[in-house]
Amino acid sequence: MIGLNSVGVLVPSLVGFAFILPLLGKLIKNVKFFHIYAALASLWAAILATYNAYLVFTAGTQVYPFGGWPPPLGIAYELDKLNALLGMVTALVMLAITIYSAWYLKDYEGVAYYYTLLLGLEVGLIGCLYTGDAFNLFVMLEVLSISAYALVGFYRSKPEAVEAAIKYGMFGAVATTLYFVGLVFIYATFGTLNMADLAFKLTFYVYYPVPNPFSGTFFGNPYVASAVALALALWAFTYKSAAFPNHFWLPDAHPEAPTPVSAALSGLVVNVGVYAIVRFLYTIFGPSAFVVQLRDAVLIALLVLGIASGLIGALMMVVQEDIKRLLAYSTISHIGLVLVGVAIGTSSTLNQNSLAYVLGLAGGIYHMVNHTLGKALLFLVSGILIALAGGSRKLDDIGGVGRRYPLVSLALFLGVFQLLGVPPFGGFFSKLLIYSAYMEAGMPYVSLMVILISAISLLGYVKLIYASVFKVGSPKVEQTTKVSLPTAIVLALGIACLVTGLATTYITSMMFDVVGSFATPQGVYDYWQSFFNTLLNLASGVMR
Amino acid sequence: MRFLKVRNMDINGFLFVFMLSTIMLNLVISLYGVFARPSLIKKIIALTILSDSGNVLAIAVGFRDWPSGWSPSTPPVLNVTSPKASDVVSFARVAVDPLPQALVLTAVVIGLAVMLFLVFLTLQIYRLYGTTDVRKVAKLKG
Amino acid sequence: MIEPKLISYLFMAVAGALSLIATYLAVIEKDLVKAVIYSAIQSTAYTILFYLLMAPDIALVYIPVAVGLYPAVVFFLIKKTERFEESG
Amino acid sequence: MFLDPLTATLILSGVLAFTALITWFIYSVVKSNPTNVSEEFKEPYLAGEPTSTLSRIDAPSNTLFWGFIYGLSRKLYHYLRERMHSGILNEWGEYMSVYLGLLSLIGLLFTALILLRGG
Repeated sequence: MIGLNSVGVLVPSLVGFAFILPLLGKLIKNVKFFHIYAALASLWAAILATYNAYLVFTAGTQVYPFGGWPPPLGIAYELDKLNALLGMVTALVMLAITIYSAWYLKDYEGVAYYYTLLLGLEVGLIGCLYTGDAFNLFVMLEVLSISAYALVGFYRSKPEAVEAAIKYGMFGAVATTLYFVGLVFIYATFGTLNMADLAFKLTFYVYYPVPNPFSGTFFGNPYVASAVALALALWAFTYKSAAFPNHFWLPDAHPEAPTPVSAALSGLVVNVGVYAIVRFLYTIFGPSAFVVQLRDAVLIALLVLGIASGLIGALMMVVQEDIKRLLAYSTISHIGLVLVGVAIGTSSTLNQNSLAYVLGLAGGIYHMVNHTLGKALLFLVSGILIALAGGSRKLDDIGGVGRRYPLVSLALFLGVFQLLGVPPFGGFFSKLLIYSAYMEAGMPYVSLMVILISAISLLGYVKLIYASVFKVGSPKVEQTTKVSLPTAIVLALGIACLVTGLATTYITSMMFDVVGSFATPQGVYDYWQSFFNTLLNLASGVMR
Repeated sequence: MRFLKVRNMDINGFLFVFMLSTIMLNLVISLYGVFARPSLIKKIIALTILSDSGNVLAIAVGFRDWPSGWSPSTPPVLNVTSPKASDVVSFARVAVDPLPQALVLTAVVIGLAVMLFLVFLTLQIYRLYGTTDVRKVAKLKG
Repeated sequence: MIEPKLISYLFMAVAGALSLIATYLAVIEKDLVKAVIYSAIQSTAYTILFYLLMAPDIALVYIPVAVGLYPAVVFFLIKKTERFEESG
Repeated sequence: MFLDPLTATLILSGVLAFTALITWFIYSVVKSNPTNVSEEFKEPYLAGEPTSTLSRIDAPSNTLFWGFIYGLSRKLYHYLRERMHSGILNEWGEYMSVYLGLLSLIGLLFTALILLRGG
């Protein structure tokens, strides 16, 4: 039997931490206890996630079958380098956000409820990333979504917050339900929902068609099932990641949430959507799967959507008057860039130019990490600025608060440079990777669009910096507000941004490693090979 | 055109396919309801129909055709307390697939949670805006 | 001699058709109370389908939730808010 | 490098026409024409300027660049902000369902392709 290990214990222990909180909230009235409790729970998650990433990068892909059931029957967590890395980044940023929440909600009474939802959000995030089972992904997506809807509507007497929450929730429920319908089609044809098993079956289905014994009559056509499942799953995931026509909820939902939650939503939750897209299009419906033409068409659609959301996000960002709304549109723009990066893997690129393939994917994943750090930093800084300006989110009212707090302004500059792609920062190198990937692949117009998107968004960032630092206004700075704790956090994130740029040779080679673990035929082979090894170990354990 | 033909397409097969297509149409109609009807309450009703249709589809996928005209397939419940190997074998030959049923149980519970949450939010929207018409609930724009 | 299999499948088809009609009416109906009633009819048809598709356990869960709880909650919501959907 | 006269003429006249077009466009933007600006239309808020200066109905013609940008952005942002990001759930639903339809269409074309090939 497989005992407890760090891969399996993380999500269940976080669930325990989260759902004991309402009970504790009845018993304990001291608000400080909850701040420390949530910070410790986050710290626990961050340590475990970092350890898991270390384990994966040194010892290879980890599989954990829950309860010792062999994977196609039970649920299995499967960590390759992609989700281990993203899980680590997620847990570390969540740690920063949780500590920041202690400052943000220092005068608020109902913190037990807030932290339950925030830890529930973390459960959803890490569960979505770690899981190796497509149905468990649906469940975790729902956990994530319900926490996110509730956090967006956290100020439930504010009309805008409730409006944003119901707009987000209504179509979000449609998206997850459509994903479920897609899963039904997959299960009907292939008889499994385990991702590694699916990757295996989609590679070899043409040679050894093994239809589901229960429903081989109507649903048996693998082409129809793949087409329906891919269309519906992609729609749901682009909703979660806010790509162009499905992006409408984001600029409403992210600004209306409490500021730490905005940072989590904008930096981390959209990543889950991109991660799921990557997992579906590269590992499950991978380059060696039998539905190559469908995959190519979908990737081209994704490229167009990525460019469109990059442009629209950048354009809309320029005209915002609300600092958090500006940052939310910037998220749409950056997710567009990430999608442009990960949409490179058409079969022709893979066959003719594998360098471009690896460059584009590495650039996409790298940009995802860079954007997470930069955007979480900027949202947290915006929270400080808003508090200093007396609670108004208007750029006009913030006018020049930053010049009295040079450390906060420094952090703001670091974050903006990261997102803008100024040379020593990570954002520059990831944009460069995406740019050179498309130059390499013989699609220079896409590279030009990447530059154009950056150029348009420059206006928005200049406006942000101008309004919050350089502008001479007469803002009502609240002298009573102490900002030493959040300043320390945003500076730490700023240093992280700088490190992603300065250590770029190391990180880029790590990203190539990551791409090798999930997107190449060898990587997909390893993915299901380690799954079957676990299966064999379990079977031999049962025999003994 | 091999895939267009359904195996054993007798009258029973036709009826089953008819039932499936009504469920698919339900999916489409309820999608229209969520996307295009103005009232939030109507959207919630359409949303429950949408998720229920998905559930029925999942159960129909796990369904096994009756082995013969007189003996039905059975629910995935083994009704022998200490089963012998022969019991299990004969059970596995006639029982429907249990896994979609487990999935649907989970999905029903999750759908209930989401629906109650949306109902609460709609109530709050009515308190704050005085309407449930989404065309009037548009403070956030641009 | 009509086989019981045919009867079972016929019931499935009839339940499907009933749910289709009920769904259509529930979606286009302007009076929300009537829409909820149509949606309850559709839920009943689905319960029959669950039973005929050899999932009695799901049917047992589904009856209290979809035929009992959902309409009750939505009726409560309609009572607290408004009854008619405006044309659109 | 020498061009043959025909190509040179074509290129030259093309460049002239393009310049004329740009000049006309800039002129039509810069020329203040307050009558065709509707009352409720919101001015795009581009670069950190205080909102109070935005209530002027003429485009700021003191700089050619900003005049150009404002003129260009007026139509674009009218579409982006008033039509697309209107904040009404059902109008978002139209865009989203078009996208869902597009994805379904890709799937449908793919299946049709496979079936026609006799897969």
